[in-house]
Amino acid sequence: MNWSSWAEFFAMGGYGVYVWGSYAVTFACVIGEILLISKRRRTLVKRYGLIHDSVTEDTEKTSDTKEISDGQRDFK
Amino acid sequence: MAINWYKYAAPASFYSLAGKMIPFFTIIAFGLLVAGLYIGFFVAPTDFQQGEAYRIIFIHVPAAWMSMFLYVVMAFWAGIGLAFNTRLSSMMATAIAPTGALFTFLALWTGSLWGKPMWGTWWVWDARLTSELILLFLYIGFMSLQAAIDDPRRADKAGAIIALVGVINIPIIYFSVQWWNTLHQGASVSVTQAPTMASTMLTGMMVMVFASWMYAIAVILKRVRVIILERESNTAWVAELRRKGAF
Amino acid sequence: MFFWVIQRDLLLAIRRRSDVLTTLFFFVIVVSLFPLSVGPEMNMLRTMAPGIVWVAALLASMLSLGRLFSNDYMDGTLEQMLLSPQSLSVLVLGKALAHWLVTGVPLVLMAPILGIQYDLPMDALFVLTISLLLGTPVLSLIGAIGAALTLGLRGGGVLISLLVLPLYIPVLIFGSGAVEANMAGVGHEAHLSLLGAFLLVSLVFAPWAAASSLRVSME
Amino acid sequence: MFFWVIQRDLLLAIRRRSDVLTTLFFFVIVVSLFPLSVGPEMNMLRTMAPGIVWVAALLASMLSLGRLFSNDYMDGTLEQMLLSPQSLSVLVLGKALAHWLVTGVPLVLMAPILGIQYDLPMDALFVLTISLLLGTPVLSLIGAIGAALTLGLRGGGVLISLLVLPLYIPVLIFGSGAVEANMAGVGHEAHLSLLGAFLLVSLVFAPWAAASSLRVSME
Amino acid sequence: MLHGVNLTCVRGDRRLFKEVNFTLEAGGLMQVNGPNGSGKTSLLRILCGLTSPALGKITWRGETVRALDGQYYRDLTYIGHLTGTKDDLTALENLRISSALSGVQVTEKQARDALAYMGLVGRELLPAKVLSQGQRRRVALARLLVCNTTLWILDEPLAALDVAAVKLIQDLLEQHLQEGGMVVMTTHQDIDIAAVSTVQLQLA
Amino acid sequence: MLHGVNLTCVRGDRRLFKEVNFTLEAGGLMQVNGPNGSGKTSLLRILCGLTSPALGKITWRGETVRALDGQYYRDLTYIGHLTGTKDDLTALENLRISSALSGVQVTEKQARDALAYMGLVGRELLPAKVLSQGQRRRVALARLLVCNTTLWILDEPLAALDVAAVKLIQDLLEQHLQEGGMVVMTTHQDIDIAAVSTVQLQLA
Ligand code: HEM
Ligand SMILES: Nc1ncnc2c1ncn2[C@@H]1O[C@H](COP(=O)(O)OP(=O)(O)OP(=O)(O)O)[C@@H](O)[C@H]1O
Ligand SMILES: Nc1ncnc2c1ncn2[C@@H]1O[C@H](COP(=O)(O)OP(=O)(O)OP(=O)(O)O)[C@@H](O)[C@H]1O
Ligand SMILES: [Mg+2]
Ligand SMILES: [Mg+2]
Repeated sequence: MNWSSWAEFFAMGGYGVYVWGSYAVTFACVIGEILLISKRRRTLVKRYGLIHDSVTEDTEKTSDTKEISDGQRDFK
Repeated sequence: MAINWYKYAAPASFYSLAGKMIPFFTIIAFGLLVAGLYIGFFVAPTDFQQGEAYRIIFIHVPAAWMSMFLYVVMAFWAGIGLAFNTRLSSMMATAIAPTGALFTFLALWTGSLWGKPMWGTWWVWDARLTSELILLFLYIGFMSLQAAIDDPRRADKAGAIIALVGVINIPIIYFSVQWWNTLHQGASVSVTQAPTMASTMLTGMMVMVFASWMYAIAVILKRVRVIILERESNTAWVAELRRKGAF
Repeated sequence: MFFWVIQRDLLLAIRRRSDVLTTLFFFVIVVSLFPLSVGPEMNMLRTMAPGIVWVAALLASMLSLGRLFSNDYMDGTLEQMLLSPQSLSVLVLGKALAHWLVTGVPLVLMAPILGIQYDLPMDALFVLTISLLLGTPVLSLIGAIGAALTLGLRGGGVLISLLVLPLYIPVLIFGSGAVEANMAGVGHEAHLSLLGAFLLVSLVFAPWAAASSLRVSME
Repeated sequence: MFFWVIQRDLLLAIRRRSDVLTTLFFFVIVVSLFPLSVGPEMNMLRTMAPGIVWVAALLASMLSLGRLFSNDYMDGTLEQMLLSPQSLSVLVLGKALAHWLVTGVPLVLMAPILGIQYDLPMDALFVLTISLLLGTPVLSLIGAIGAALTLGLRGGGVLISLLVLPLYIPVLIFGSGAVEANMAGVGHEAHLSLLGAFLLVSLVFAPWAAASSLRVSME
Repeated sequence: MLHGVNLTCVRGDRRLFKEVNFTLEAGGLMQVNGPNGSGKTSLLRILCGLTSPALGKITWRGETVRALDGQYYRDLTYIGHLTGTKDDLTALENLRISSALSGVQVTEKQARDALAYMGLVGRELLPAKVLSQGQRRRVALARLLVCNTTLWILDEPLAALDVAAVKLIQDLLEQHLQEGGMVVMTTHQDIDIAAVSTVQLQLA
Repeated sequence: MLHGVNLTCVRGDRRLFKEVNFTLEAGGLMQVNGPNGSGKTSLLRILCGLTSPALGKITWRGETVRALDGQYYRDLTYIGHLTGTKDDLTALENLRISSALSGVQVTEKQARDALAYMGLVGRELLPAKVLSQGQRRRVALARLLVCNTTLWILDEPLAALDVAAVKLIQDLLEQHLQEGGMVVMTTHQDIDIAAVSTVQLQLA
């Protein structure tokens, strides 16, 4: 065992800033990466949840003729 | 529905396979990480030249190795995707890039933090450092190009071309930088290495390298699953998943 | 109106995040090229650093000028802006400000990190950042005049440089001068207050000049 | 066919003389900015000279890349080229060569004059010119890949830089290295022959890679 | 209200038209006809004040257009060959922002309705660059629905539009004219628009 | 000669058309009809091999188009929404160079004749940027007169053209069809072209 106390451990022989700076940023990045992927996935799943009901219509969407005639409702 | 099942089969089955593999790699990565950190901080002795600062090695070297290794893997998958038009391999390449860039950044970051106490400066224009910096640019170029293109098919192919051109260039860059630097002999410092590395140090380092690999695999699989979902959103099998709510 | 312009340009920039990032990385890459080309001696690099960072900032800001009006021009939006009841100068000021937010601010934030690569002392890093903070908006404002004048001319991209670089020179001299003065221990206040003066003057005159240039270019 | 492409691009360049001139002036201005920004010490400037000239050449050549395909893309000519019975690689080679003739050659001719400004010895001037003569075509060829990949992407101009600059680095290192080696009395032959090798390799591969990129971009 | 007096347009060494005079009253439609290259676009740009005529002047409510500036532009909507549609913005954003730039704030609801009227339901959130030629023009023309200007100057508004859309535009113009608006337009297609008064201006 | 088999086109998350089949023989005209955004342009680009279809294939003289490449392109002339007219080149240079790029060398005399036929006498030496919208399209269409390809694919060739020019193009197409050529075209205008056989392809 190299360390006689926690303080010594955190001091890292005077190089604490450098050593812990490296490790802290590394773990921050790793955790950040994981969180970002999870977030990307959650937004995706949420979006799918929203269009859940329109699945059939969504996959069968072929052209817009119908939509155009729908669209001709009075405006002004 | 005239959707070609053959084409969609691969990502669909890979999606669930990857889902099963992720926990496995995550657990191994975590175990190795704990072991590596334990060896690194509590078993490995103090270096007689560098004091405790050398303990940065346990993340610096894995990060530096992974950064280079992942680039090659990325270019490989991208090339396969370009040559055989297999979408899954292109998605793999896309998924690898951010992790590769992350490791490159970490190599630079930890290297700088190591350099300050050892060399007295955050940065020198040393050959190895410079080529690592260029590697970061290559990753970023790949990612920005893909981000700038909306059509995924085009993004895959364009990314593949730049990745392959980059991979041809990496040795050229590496050697030219080496030559540029040594010809000049300006900077008196270079990456110094502990003369004889204690075997526990080496063990700790290698354990951390394996931990990084496992982590990279897990995280890349996780990302590739999201990418598959995004890209295949209008296929029957995703619709099926959606109906069941079983992502 | 003014805010609509800024909001619109920022929206476009967000939609195209890569634009912002690529200007930034262009800056980073140019700064990193010099050691490769000049050689790695630290002492020499340190002396060159303020000059290089400033020249790179200037080039990065200049290169993105092309986009300031040309997209709006090509798709006819600019015609619509000329036909807008609002004052054109205000529109131009909005566009220049959005340009600075999108290209200038990231450079300012990035500069200290690059300074570290050149081993600049803490003090000098601070002055470098301040000088860029005062100087880059001037670049965007003056650049707007150049962009307006070269609108629709083929090869505009490089023509802008030609028109605008001479006007950038004072900013460059005082910007890098401030850092060098600081490193030489001479005091950088005079330089910085001159930069501030440039900023005020260009805030007042540049939008108006750019608006007139736009009208000329669109005839 | 090949010659038609070159002829056409040269014709366009002549019709738009300003393009050629502005690339050249950009080069001149960047080189001349440095003494302003770094300070006037002659010894230091002399050491920096090859590096600066090379970086400026690289930036000048890079900036004009945007135009390599984008005009043809926007007005539909490129579509026609893809539908041409001729091999696309040959067309691309033609365009890259025309680009070099229009942007590279003037730089090569201008470089010695700028070298004199930095007080480079005769010998070094000669090596500088030769290194540019070998290196600039490589820049145009590699640049063609970047230009093809970023075609039609907004912010393409700066994205090109990002893609292409890392690939330019070896050319930069050996180009400026040749001059520095000569000035240090070490001998520049190795550098120059490496530059020659780069040229050959890129002559063979770049048109092909750029042609594939074009097909991808036009999908 | 809109008068053109003695307008002459010279492009290069060619005089496209000379001494063009016209008067357009409330509810009036002016159709500018002529073969390709006869100067229709040039005339329309002159009317907008984007180019100045070689001779002659334009007045709006009795005052010279050049002197009015902002005042005139508050009454004017111009849609030319180029439509000012941003590739990267969605149809909805394009409409809202282009309206805002011409001084009209449009709520999301209004903008959606306008797009729906133009037959773009389901396309509101697509970036304009993936829209078809005709859809892009529809987005541009949707501005006519949300602006409340008197004078519309339209350069070939029907280009690239399909039959249904042509009918829509025709209705829209007729309604605008009925309400006392004014329209200046060019087109190579046959179209019959009912107006209080119609001026047919034939160029060369 | 030109067969489309089971063509399906997907853009974004939308399927524009599916299972489109057609056969075009010598002398045949195919008119692709459909409202804005129905996928006409997309189909034409697929026929040219500029985009690949999601499913299905195209054969030319019995061979798949992707495999033919240069061979196919020797028989094909495509004129799309964008015409490839260079702003800085004169009409004459534009015509000669665009022909040369598609593999046909045109003498100055031939080019002048073609431009004259398209009604551009006196405009040959003007740079394209000063030409009117319709004149630019005429320059682009002049290529049809000098190329000697069999298959013409034209996306809204009549856009921006005046009545006289529409007649010219109609005659030109009829002559080409008479001589055994093939034409695939879209248009929103009414036009009646006599052909050995006419396929009307209605999209959605
Ligand atoms: C920003 C600064 C740095 C960067 C970018 C960097 C980059 C790299 C790279 C790319 C490698 C892998 C090279 C290979 O395996 O061939 C590496 C390995 C290594 N680096 Fe660094 N480094 C930096 C700073 C430092 C510092 C300051 C030290 C120690 C004083 C150091 C010590 C090491 C050691 C011991 C290895 C392992 C060597 C080997 O495997 O042969 N590095 N570094
Ligand atoms: N510099 C110049 N020299 C000679 N003629 C010129 C010059 N600039 C423009 N022109 C001519 O001016 C005319 C411009 O026409 P304009 O664009 O107004 O036509 P248009 O009536 O809108 O035609 P279209 O129906 O084709 O849109 C063209 O005939 C063009 O040839
Ligand atoms: N990424 C996307 N997401 C959804 N829809 C898309 C996407 N890209 C293209 N589209 C749709 O594809 C269609 C493209 O149509 P295309 O240009 O082929 O139409 P067209 O028949 O030529 O119409 P026009 O008559 O207006 O020229 C448009 O309806 C467009 O909205
Ligand atoms: Mg017109
Ligand atoms: Mg179309």
